[in-house]
Parts: sequence; structure tokens; C-alpha cells
Amino acid sequence: MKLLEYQGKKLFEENGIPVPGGRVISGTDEALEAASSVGTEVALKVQVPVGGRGKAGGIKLAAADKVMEEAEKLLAMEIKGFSVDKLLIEEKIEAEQELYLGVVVDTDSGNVILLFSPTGGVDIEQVAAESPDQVFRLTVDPFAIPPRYRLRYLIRQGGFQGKILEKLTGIAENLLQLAFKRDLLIAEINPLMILADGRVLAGDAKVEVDDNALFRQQFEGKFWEEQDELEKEAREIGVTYVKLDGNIGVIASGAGLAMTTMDLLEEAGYRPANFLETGGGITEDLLYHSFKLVCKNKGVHSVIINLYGGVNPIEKGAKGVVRAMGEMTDPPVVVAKALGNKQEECWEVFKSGGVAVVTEVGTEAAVKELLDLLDKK
Amino acid sequence: MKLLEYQGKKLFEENGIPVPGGRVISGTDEALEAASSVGTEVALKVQVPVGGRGKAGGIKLAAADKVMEEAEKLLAMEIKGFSVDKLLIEEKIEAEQELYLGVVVDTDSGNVILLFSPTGGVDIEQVAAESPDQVFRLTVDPFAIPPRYRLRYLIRQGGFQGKILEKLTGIAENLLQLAFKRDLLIAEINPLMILADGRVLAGDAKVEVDDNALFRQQFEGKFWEEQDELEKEAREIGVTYVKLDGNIGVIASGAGLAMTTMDLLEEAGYRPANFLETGGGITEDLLYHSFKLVCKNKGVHSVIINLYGGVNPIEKGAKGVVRAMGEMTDPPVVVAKALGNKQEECWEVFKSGGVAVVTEVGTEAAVKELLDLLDKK
Amino acid sequence: MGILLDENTAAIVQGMTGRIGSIQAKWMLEYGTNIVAGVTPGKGGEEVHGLPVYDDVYKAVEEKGANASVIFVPAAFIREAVLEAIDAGLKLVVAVTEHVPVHDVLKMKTAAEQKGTWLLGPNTPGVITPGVGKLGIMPGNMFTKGRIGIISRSGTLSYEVAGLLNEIGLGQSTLAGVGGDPVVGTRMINLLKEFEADPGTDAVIIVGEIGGSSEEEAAGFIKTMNKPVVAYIAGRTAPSGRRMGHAGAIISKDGQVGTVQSKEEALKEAGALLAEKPADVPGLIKKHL
Amino acid sequence: MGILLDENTAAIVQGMTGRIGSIQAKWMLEYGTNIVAGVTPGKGGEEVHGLPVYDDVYKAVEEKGANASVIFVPAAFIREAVLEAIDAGLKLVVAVTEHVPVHDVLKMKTAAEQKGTWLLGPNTPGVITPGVGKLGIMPGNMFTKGRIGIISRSGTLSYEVAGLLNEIGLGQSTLAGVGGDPVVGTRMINLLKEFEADPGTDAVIIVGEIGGSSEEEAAGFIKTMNKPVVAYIAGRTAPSGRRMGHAGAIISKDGQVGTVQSKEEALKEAGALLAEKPADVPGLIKKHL
Repeated sequence: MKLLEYQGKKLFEENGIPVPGGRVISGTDEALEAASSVGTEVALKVQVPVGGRGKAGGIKLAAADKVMEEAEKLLAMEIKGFSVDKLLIEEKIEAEQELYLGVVVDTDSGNVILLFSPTGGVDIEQVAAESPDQVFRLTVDPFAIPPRYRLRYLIRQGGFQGKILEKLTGIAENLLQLAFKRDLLIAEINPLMILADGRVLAGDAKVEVDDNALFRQQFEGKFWEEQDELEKEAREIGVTYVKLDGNIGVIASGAGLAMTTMDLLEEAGYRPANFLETGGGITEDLLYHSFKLVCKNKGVHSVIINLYGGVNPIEKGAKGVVRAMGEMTDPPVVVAKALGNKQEECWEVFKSGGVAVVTEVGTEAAVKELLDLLDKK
Repeated sequence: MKLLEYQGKKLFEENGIPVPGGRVISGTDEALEAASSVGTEVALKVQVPVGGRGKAGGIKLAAADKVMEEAEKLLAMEIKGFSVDKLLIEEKIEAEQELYLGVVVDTDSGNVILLFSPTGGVDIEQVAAESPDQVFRLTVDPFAIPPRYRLRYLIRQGGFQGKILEKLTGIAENLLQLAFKRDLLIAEINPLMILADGRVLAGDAKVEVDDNALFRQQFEGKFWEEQDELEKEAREIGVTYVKLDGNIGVIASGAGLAMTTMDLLEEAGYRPANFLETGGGITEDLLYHSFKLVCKNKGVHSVIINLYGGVNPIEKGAKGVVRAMGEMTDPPVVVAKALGNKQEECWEVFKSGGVAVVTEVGTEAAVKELLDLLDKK
Repeated sequence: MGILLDENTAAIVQGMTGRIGSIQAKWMLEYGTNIVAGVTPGKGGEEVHGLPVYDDVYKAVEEKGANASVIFVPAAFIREAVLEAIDAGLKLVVAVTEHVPVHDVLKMKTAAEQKGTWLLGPNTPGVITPGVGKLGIMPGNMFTKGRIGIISRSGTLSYEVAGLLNEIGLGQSTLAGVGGDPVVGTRMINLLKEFEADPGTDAVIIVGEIGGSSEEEAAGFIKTMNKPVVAYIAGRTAPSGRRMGHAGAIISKDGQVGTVQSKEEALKEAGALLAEKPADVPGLIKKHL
Repeated sequence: MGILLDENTAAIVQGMTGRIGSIQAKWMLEYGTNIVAGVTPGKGGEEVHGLPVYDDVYKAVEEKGANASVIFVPAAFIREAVLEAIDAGLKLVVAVTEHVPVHDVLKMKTAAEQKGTWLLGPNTPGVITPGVGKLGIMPGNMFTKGRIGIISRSGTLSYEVAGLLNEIGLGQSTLAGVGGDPVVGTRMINLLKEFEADPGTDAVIIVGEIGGSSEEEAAGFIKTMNKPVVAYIAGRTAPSGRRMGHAGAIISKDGQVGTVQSKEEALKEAGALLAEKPADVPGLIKKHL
């Protein structure tokens, strides 16, 4: 779950990481009052869950009494496919130096890593590629946040000393604690700004929460969600769905199996309309709703179903599919391959609903059967 | 700092360790209302900072409407030299089993130890001596509270399983966390009571806080303090003072030196009136007040002063002593040995005030000088 | 023979008193697996399927000589369950649970590495040594006894591969699922080493997928192997930047990390045989045995 | 020669920018101690007594080859200061600070043991190798160069013992204070082993006191020593159950643990020579050299 900048900054502030004064608004009418409460010169920043908004024109500076026009323009923007619902109005900050500070779960090495660079405000990957000696890393023991002196040592490598070093060390410590306490996958401050008056402020906030940890983490407010309606619906049903641009719906019990099915369709010259993975919780209703969902994607003329019954009661799933088809005036062509516990019972149900059943092991057989049926049409 | 039972139980309750319902009272007039708010049958328990109050008659059972008389008697008691200021009125508990659970800092091994025994309600040292197989110990890494499964394993050794094991494990975990969080030297529950209805309650609370940690630990309310007036005064002055029963006051800059001085006096057939250790923070005022304090102990006819000037400005200390003597109509006989930085200056100050100065290294010389002076009187 | 799970395995089911744990325990027992006890804190003294339930793993070790565990507890409790199993000295821990917070996985993984424990998962179908036993959720009847090892990141896809092998008479020595999460305990490369050393295995199949770098890492060892390795990687048509079901199955946005192409190149370079589709796997194996 | 502190010692002062740290640093410098830098987080870049102040101990190691530290920071900060010094690889850490919470001492002690660091204190006067240097608060002029080692739990009492030795012409190789707290880092027994191995030491004096069991523990090693050991234990008249100044100087209420008697018995049994009073110490030493 990605947090928008203003949400991430709220987390920062609650955890001892200083941020610029600011207010978030949803409509132009709030802009003037918000801006004047913030300062005489303000920055207006669109709140979208993607990077690169600056280059896309999503950040503007204005005098506080002249924000209305800018706010109106920004709220009408669309950035990389995301419409702008909210603006963050912040005090205008002039940084003397821009740094980078980040805590990330590095899934490849299986470690939490603290990253620091005195060269911030730009893409850290780029800094790492061009000036590797300007990026300092600390691998963190998942059982214990490193003591402050280790963090101080890391930050000192960036060329800092004295009071400013203490401030930066404190912020690094707070960011690490925040990441552990709140199950964050990413907690990045880029830029971390040093001001002429000695203040250090988080100029931006890139925060991603582990969805799997939401059972123990509460976050105030509403966070950014997938904007596609079908994907939202899939989340409610409890399956993983990715919308694609083909005509053949895919339903599979397993991500690898779904991807293989897609790969085989493409190889045969057809394009999948979606990726749908049922997970291990198949019920009649789950497949009923999944099937309907898949058919909602425009242009779907056929569906391929690929199931294994280990944990899953595939015969119940089949009933759901058949029920959904029964409710349709013009159901698509459906081919199903289903193996495992109660496979024969499952096949019978499918057949009763007009589904072409493939009993061979290989997914190719199911794909071939579907293509044959499509050819016949 | 020792906590009284009711204070310890408040800590327990705040940290997820269940305790019987109860109220604390300071006067007989509160007893009736407190008791009826607690239950129909109650226990009245004197609140004193020593063990063995049960045997001394400090715990009584009564019907809630008949507590007045018992409360009056108990509040008039003195237990092992401590007058009873407060009573804890608790619901009467009938335990099916009494256990022992404790977290102690074992200074000898330098470890925190969790102790558990299914045989509680009696002296744990005695259980350990008589039935060592009934006392289970876990040495705790000071950097990390053991995971819950290690605690479960320990408690299981006591013969518990299922729900009651989970409850006990949870209490052990909470007690350990409390001890770490609040810098406790001792956190003992004896007895930990299992009731017929499955509840588990802390029947008593023996809690001692590390005085050295009070800079980071706040505790509500007023805790038990040394009751001797002179020892209270010493605490305010900032020195360590122990009242003894002899006639020769002792002031030394160092515990070992003070004890040696006492030992030498005793060997010569005299008895020290006190132990006083100045610590490393000697000032003129500190010794002024220390000297006055030492002379307040009845029967003090002489004082021996034994100082080393490393960190300490002994010449300033000497001024304090001389000032205090000057204010007395009949000052005691005073012998001082003082060595180290500015020793000559120090000697001059002492001499100017009528103090007999010993310039030899050995404390025996000072003791001998004192005895000679006393003989002459 | 086979790896991880063999005749000496004495396994417990952590969470056997739960709905899924109980059903799966039944199926594992029916398959012939040597399950010796269940463990659920707070349920000690109960019985499930005639087996004792203990409060703690240590007791299963003391009483039953347990040396392996398969875990079905909810995500909120799996970290403690896994850490206890590792601490109690079990040699093999199978964490079936999905949707485990990654910070918890990091702890589990670190503890397993420190103690030298095999940790499959989380989010793994488990491990099966056909004819000996299974610790996990795979349908036992889809596997046959034989001499081909399978390492997989994907449950059902690996069942399909086993099924295709069965059709040409090639049984399996062991199938081990590493788990579909972005961070897992034991990685592919370690299982490859076991298969290479296992006298009961003649060849190894890797069923991989997009995301992560475990296939690339495994390639480093394949170079040194004597046994043939066949690899199939799913997801060549998956769009970059979108998560394909598994938390692990995602290609980074710039499309340069974790692609089928990068994995296949590394594997090919290391001498592995690449299958373009699952159906090609049995033929490749047969040809190189 | 001498132990812990010798010609190769390059020491830092943690907390040198504070009032006491600054004064004590001056006195240590005046005594000839090789102090190479100060360390105070947040004060990096400053200078004290012409020495650089760094923000962290690692930098003192990098820039100045520091291998020892004496610490004067307040009790609230000493845990982190000691842990950093240990982590940075210093061989000797002297924690002068008193009134340190015991839970913090446990951490310091554990870390020192794991890393094999000499940790004197907390609540120690420090260590002095006369003629070489001192890390601590003892007055340098009360010691003379020589071949007698002293291990002490008590600061000023050990100065007196040194003074008595000086009077008969016996100088000291090293005096090391273990600290007066109930829990300290390095224990007496470890220092005894160093003195036994030190070619610059001919005999060792233990200045002990009531409370704890470090003297009893030391006795276990004294049995095996070739060099004579003289012990003086203070507190025979101290009442039980009352704390005598030092947090460590307390006899348990039942009077059976930590008494002068129990210590003297253990030491005597081990072959140590017992002094009834400090003045007896020099004579005993001289007789047995």
C-alpha cells in the first residue's frame, strides 16, 4: 500500500522526523485559507502515487494570496494516468543542501537496508550508478535496530560533523524505527533538506506499507488504491486480478499456472484479457464472482480455466462458474482443465454447464481445445 | 527504592498482570467504604517494606461491614520497626494453587534471571534449598527479552499445560517486560495464585526499582523511604550515611576507606557512630552539612575525617568542617587525615579550626591520634 | 532417498487444532507421512487424529523425537511458530501460511540461516518425497516415486510438471516448493546442492517465474553440477511493474530486473536446459538422463 | 610493563568536552598519558587541550589508532558510550561514571565479554601504570613505579595501600580498579590472570570489601598462581543488610553471603596472605617477595 506524500509526512511528523509546515486540500475553495495558514510563499504539490510529478508540472510555487489559480490548474491535471484529487500546500523551503535517506526492504538479499547519500533530490539509483562512493549503506539485523552510534558512523561518511551530524543521525534512527514499527517496505526521504538556519526537513515522503501487515497496523484516512474498477472489485472478491488488453479471460488456481496459461495463449497468437489467480480459498461464490469479473472486461469472447484441487474444492468452484454462465444471455466459450481431488465430479459439473473439459495434464491441451473451439465459431 | 505492595500491584495491573480487586486506605474512616466497594469478604493487609508481615499478624480477614475494628488495630501496629501508614483492602481470594514467579537482577552472575516454581507462597530460597527440582530458572540476555516460546517452555516444566499454561506464560512475559521497561531490580509475585474459576492473580508484589535509573523512570505517588531522620537528611545532602550505635563519627571520601576506618576503630575497642561516605562531589557546603549531620547522632564525642583529594577539593571540604565547628558551642574532638592535591592548604585550614591533622598515609595513625586525644580528655 | 524429507523424518503439525491444519494433517497421514504430534499453544493435552497435541515444540522433540514441522497457523502467529521450531532444533520447517508480513519473514529467514535449518516458505505448497511422505498441501496422487528432483516457486504449476513427468514414466525423488513470496527461507541454490548430492536423484527441474533473482543465483551453482538441470520460467508475457498474484512475481518497472529473459540467459549460460513451455520439460529430461 | 595500560596505549576521553572530562583529561595529559583525542557526539570539530574532538569513536580509531578509552559522560549516556567503544574495537574501556542503572551495566558487561574487551567499572577510579600513564581519576602523585600489582574495588582505600607501599620503597606495576558497583565489567579474577602473566609484576594485592563474590571467585585462580597474593578486605564491622556507600558493598540480611569472613576463608584456603589492616599489607608483601 503506497502512501501519498502528505500521508507519509504525517507519519514522519508523528515519529520525530521534521517536515515543512503544510496543509492538504481537496478543492480550490480551500486553497486560499490553507495557503495563508502556511506562509506567505507556498509550494503546491499534487498528491499522486507516482514519481516524476515535478517534471510533469505537478509542483508550483506561488504567493499565498495567489494560490487559487494554480490550485485550480493542478487539481485539473492528470499525471501518468492518475487524476489529481488532493494538493499539499507547504511553506516554501530553500534548501542549502539536499540529501537522500531511505530505509528499504531489499527482497533479493532478504535484508532491511538503510541508505544515505549526501547527494539527494535526484534518483538514488542514478547516484548509485554514477557516484557509487556517494551512497552509504547499512544492512540491518531484522531482530534489532542498529544502535545510534552505528548510524552516526554511517552518516559521518557523508562528510558531516557536529550538530548537523547529530540531527541527521536522529532522523535516520527515527526513520528506521518507524519502518520497523509500522511494517514499511519503503520509507524514503528524498530530498532530505538542510536549511540555512540549521533546520533539517523531509522534503518528500515515499512510503509503502506491507499489505500483509495490515492486520496489525492501522493507518488513519484513506490511502491510495488501484484505480481500475475491475481490480478494485477483484480485491473485494479476494482474488488477484490484473487487467490486460486481449480477448481471452484467464482463471487459474496459482500465479505460476496463470502466467503459464497466458504465455501459451500468446505463443499461439492470442492475447489474454487478464491475469486472475484464485489463491487457496476457492468456494462456489468465489469462482462465480471471478467468472463474472473476467467477463466484464470488454471484448472477452472466451475464458480458459485452469485449476488444481489440493487445498481447493474444485467441484464447488465449477458450480460457481456454471451458475454464472447460466445467468448470462450470451456466455463466452469456456474451456476448463481441472485436476486433483474430486476431479471427475468437477468435470461433470462443468460439462453440465456447457463447458468444454480437458482431462489431460498439460495446459497446452486446454489452450489447443480453446483455439479449436474458437476456430469452429 | 522498594515499592509497597499496593504500588507494585498498580504497576502489575498497568502491565497486564492481573491482581485482586482492592483499595488502599490511610485511615480507619476510609475502611468501611473501601471494603464494601471491594467485596463482601475482604483481606486487610498492612503496607510495610519488609517481608514476614503475615506471621507478624499484619494480614486479617473480615466481612466487609466489619472492617473498622480490624483496620484500627492494624493501623496501630508496628512491624519489624515500621509503623503502618497504609492498609490494602482486597477481595478475599481462595487459591487452588500458589506459585512463585520472579524476575531478579542477579548481581553476582551479572544476569537477569526469571524464576518460576509451582511451589509458591513460601520463601523461595527455602524451596530452592529443599526441593531444587521445583525451581525453574531462565537466564535472560540483557539485550533481548526471551521469546514467548522460551517462557512457555520454562513454565511447562512446572507441570502445566493448555489454557492455564498460556495464562502463566503471558504473565511471565509481562513481568519480564515490566522489569526491563521500568529498571526493576526485583519483581516478585509470591504467591501467584490460581483460582478455582481459572483466574490467575498476583497475590503479592515485591518490587524494587533501581535508584540509579530514576532519571529515566517516573513513578506515581510517594514511595517508601528510609525512616531514620538522619538518613533522610543525608540523602538530601547527597552523601551516604548509615546510623550506627557508637560515639565516634566517621567521615570518609570512599566507602572502602570509611569501612576501614570503622574496622580500625572497632579493633581498638571503640565503636563508630556512623558510616558516612562523601562520594566524589566534595564541596565546602557538603562537608559542612555532613559534619553537622554526624554530630546530630546522640553521644558523638569525636569525629574522624579521612579524605583523599583526587577529584575532590579537600581544602574546600576542610573549610566546611571548620565552619561547622565554629558554629558549635561545644565541638567534638576532631582528627583529620587528608592527602592528595592541595593537601598542605587543606591541613592549614583544618589546623586553623582546631582540628588535629595527621599527615601520615595510614589510617591507623589517625585512629591512634584520636585515641590519644580522647585519653587526654 | 530424496532430499529434506525421508524415512527418518518425524514431523509435527503446528496449528493442527485449526480447521485447515486438521484437514491437511489427515491428508498427510493418509499419504503415509510420519506425523508424530501437533503443537498449538494453549491446546496441550488435546488429541487430533489420535495424535497428541502439545503446547510447545520442545515437548514434541522430547517426547517424540520430532525433527520437522509443517505450519498452518495464521499469518499473525507464524513468526513465533517458525522461530520456536528453529529454536527447538528441528531440521526442516515448512511454512505453508501465505500473506506473511515481510519483516516477519526476514526474522524467520535470519534465524533459519543462523541455525542451519531448512525453511521452506512462507507461502509454499511444501515438500513431498513420493512414497515416503509429504509436508504440505500438494495432492499426493499427482506424484509418483522416481528419480527426478523438482524445485519450484509455484505450487500448482509444479503439480502440472510432475503430472507431465508421470505420463512418460518419470517419477520424482522429491519436490520442494521454496515459496512464492519475495523473501523466503531456503533459496533454490541450496536445494540444488542437496539434489546434486542426493544418490536418489538423477536430474533436477527448476520451475521458476518472473521476479527476484533466485534463478540467477542458482545458475552460479548449476555451472558446477554433474546432474542435468532443466528449467522452465513462467511469465514471459507478464507486464512489468504489475504484481502477478504472488508477492514475489513482479518485474521491476524498468523491466531490467527479474525478467524471464534475464533468468533464461543466466541459466543457459550455466548449462541448464531451457524449456519454453511445461510440455517441453519431460522430453528435455529424458534426452539428457 | 604492567597490565592493561602500557606504552602502546593510545587513549581517547569520551566526554572530554564536559566539565569533569576536560579537567580529568588535563590531569591525565599532565601525568604523561598518551591521550590522542576526545569523543563527544555533536561536538565533532572542536578542540580541547589541543586535541581533536570527534563525533564517534570509530573516527578516533581511524585517525589516531585509538585502542583505549576513559569515559566521563553522565550516567544517562554511558551505556551507549561504552557499547560504541567496544563496537569500535577498543581493547580497554574505563567507565568512571557512577550511579549507572544496573540494566545498562548488564548490557555493557555482556557486550564486553562477547568482544573480549577489558571493561573497568562502572564506578571505578580507573587504571594507572605509574610512569606510563593513567586512565582515571586517581591522583598520579600517590603512586610510584614498581613491581607490585593492585586490584581494588575501592578507590581511595587503594590509594592508601599504594601510599603504604611507597613508604617502604615498593612501587606499583599497575593499579586497576574493578569498580564499586554490584555488577561490573571485568572481574578480579581476570585481572589476576593478567598480573600472573605480567613479567613486570612480582606480587599482587587485592583490596576487597564486603558484598558480592568476586573475591571468592578470585580465590579459585589464586590456588594456581606462582606469584604471592596479599588480600585486605574492608567492612568486618559493617552491619548486614545495610548498603555501605557503594551499591556493591552490602552483606545480605542473613549475613551468610559476601561477608569478610567468607571472603577471607576462601582466600586463605587458596593460599593468599591475609592482611587484617591496610598497614599490614606492605610487611606481608615484603616478606613473601
